[in-house]
Amino acid sequence: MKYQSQAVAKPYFIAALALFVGQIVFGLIAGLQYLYGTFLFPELPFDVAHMSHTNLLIVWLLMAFMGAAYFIVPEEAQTELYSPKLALLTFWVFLTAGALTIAAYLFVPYAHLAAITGNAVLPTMGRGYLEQPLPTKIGIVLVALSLLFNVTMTLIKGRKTSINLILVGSLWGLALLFLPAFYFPQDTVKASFGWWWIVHGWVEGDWELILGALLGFILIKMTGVDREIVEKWIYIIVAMTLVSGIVGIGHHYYYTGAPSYWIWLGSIFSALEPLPFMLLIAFSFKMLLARRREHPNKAAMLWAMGTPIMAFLGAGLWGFMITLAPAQYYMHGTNFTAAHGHLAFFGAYAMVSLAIISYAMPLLRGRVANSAAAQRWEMAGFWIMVLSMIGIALALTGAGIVTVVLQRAAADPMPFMQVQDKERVFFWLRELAGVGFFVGLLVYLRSFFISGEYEYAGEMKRALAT
Amino acid sequence: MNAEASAIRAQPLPGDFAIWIFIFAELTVFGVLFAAYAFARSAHLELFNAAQLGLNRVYGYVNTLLLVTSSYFVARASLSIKAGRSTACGHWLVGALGLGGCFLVVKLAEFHQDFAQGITLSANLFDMFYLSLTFFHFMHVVMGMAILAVVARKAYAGRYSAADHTGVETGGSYWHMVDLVWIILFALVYVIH
Amino acid sequence: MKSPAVLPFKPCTVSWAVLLALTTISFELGAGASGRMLMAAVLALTLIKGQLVVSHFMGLRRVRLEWRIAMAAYLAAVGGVIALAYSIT
Amino acid sequence: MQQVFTKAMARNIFLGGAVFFLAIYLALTYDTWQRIPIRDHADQMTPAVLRGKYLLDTNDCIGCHTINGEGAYFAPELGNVYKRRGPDFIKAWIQSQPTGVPGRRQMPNFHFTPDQLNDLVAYLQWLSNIDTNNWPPNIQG
Repeated sequence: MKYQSQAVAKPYFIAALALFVGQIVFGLIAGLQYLYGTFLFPELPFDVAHMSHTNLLIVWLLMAFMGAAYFIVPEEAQTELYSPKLALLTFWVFLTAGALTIAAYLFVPYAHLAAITGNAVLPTMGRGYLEQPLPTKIGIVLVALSLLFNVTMTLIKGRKTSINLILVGSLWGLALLFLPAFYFPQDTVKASFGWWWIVHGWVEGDWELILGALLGFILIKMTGVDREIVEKWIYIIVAMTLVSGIVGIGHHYYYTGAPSYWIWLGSIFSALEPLPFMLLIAFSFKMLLARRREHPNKAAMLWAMGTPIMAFLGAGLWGFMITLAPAQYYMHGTNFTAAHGHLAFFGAYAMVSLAIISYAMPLLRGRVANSAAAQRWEMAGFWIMVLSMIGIALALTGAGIVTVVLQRAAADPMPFMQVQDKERVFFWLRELAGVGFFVGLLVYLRSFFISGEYEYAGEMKRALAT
Repeated sequence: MNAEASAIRAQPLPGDFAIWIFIFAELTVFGVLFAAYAFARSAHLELFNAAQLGLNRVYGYVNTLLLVTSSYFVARASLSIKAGRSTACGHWLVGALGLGGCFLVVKLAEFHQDFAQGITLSANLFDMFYLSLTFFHFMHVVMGMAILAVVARKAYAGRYSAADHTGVETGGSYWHMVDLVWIILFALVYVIH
Repeated sequence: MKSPAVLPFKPCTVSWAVLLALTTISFELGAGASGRMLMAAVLALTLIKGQLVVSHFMGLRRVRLEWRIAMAAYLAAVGGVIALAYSIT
Repeated sequence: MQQVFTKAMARNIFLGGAVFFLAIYLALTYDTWQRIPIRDHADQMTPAVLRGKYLLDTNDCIGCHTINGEGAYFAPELGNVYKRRGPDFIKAWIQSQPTGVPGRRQMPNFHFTPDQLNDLVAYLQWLSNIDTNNWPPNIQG
């Protein structure tokens, strides 16, 4: 850690991991409710478990992104953070708001929550990922403004590297793209069309820039490759993301009431969306091969190299599977989408968050890298989580195939619930893989409780110090 | 082949490599669009044949001549700067910009006529492809002209020389790509039926 | 580096004249005929025009072989796919 | 000669590409915005339809169901449920929840009034008439 104020990243990272645990717990509950519908009913209906699962995902990723910003921006700008106190205050506001919102989901019926939070005045509730009541949404905006103010002021007074410009720029984009959450047209088709500005705009646009910036930062730090080379390739990769991804939003508009031309435009542009992920893999491994030092934090390197591969699998490959209009005609609104969502969210955004946490946490705790024993636990956690998530995706894909065969494409289509009964084996496999994932997460977390520093020859220590 | 000739043939791509990544990406997008058009036409042959007759092919012909000539001017601008003649380079580029502007005017006149005839993105599949392709290309012409304008300004300001003229070739390569795409588009949408 | 002055005009000037001529031929062909022969003729002319732009305007005739192959392959692929689609109708 | 490849040009392409495709998307969005009211019969969005929509939103129906494929995959599609089941079945079904059958997926009882049930059905009827390019492929959703 080069600047004292980078330390504010630590609570963000810790909270992110705690919320991550919460996300998985709700995921396991929801997964079990697929098999035993009466499990925890009526205390915790599926929709509450489901929205807790997805909202915690968003909140922990945002926590991790914010922590990453507070860690990276000062280091890249070569100056202290503009206001560490504001960053810390923002942390507590965000954590409290997040916890209160989840508590409200759990203990207040949703319609009642809407009634007491002014949803009738400005309706915003009842859309996927955006279920938060109005006060929470306003809180998110305030937290974002605080973050933007802090990192932008830091950027202005310091060195303006490309990594920092992309990172801060994409944080601005993240905040701006959230604003349509306050616009909920009464026309359902328009509402769906605009909902994707936020959801697609984040996960298939803006967040890919954040991913690029985080990965670029980690690679510069860990491989010692010339910054110029890393930064220009990151620019090219994020450029390709936007070239394919902006009009590629059309793959959400085929069957939701939008005009038919999106079938063609969406298919053509979104078919190219895997390209930036391929470039990202090629680039990352090129940097790895061109590395000028052996960084002792092997675990962080594993996360950093795993991210582009899993992002390509989840976002690129599984995304491509459902993106062309003729295929999506049958796959739209099935567990194919869930399989893609799980693998892409984890492979791209959870993994890049864990990569930056893996790189930064030892530094925040006063060492270059954790002990070899701790890293072994962390890497074991990596493999268990990655393989389990692939298991979840395969199981959900299996369920999706059954739906397509029996319900969507059949000459004599079966009703929804009958088909669901035929998919029980896949829902079991998904739940088992989910348990596996949870075990992997615990193994990963265990690594944080193994003290000690990485042991390496004094020679190398001196080399790293310079 | 003698040594000199093989050295000539071993030059790097003209201009900045970054623009070439972009050019290949754009060519891929247009390539997929062309393929989609071709296969959509196969599936809806009668519709395409009927709708294609509604186009005024002269617009496409004139625009091809304009764009090809504009592209030629840019090639001459590149030759001029290689000979160290900045002002001539600027003049050729302004000429290219003028022709690009003419292209836009002709295309806008055509669009105006199209809209008066009730052609929209949702009217039928041919109209959808025709409008998407030409509008997408139209935007590329606008973008290419913005790039050429910057390059022309810098040329007049003497920022390029016989030794350092990457900028001219970068902007020029993009403009030739816009020309290349139109040549295919013209044949596909206006001529072949 | 000067290329030997075989032609009284610059190569790109010759290409330009050829491009204008081929465009006019394509246009005239399209006015009269239709069908597969037209498709084959116009497509061939178009690919020649494309290659002229690539070689003499973009200046790719001077670059390393792999880039020339890439561009030629692009034109061939686009032309091939169009020809395929038009011949299956 | 070395190939030129500068960070400045890479950045310009990123910025230019972003602005360019955003402009294209905005133009398309403008067109879409004009088309949607025709495709979904916005003129038939009566006060009852809008009240019904508000009930679906504020009870988090898409937390289990999908509407035109969007939502959760725990319960059946609602976009065409009006055509699949008809108004009377829908009302009776909602009122009889939860079934309490051991192990089966459960839907909460939302204690809707008869008026609210009429509003819900009006909204579901409106939903079922949207031009979704013939999706879902069949009545089972």
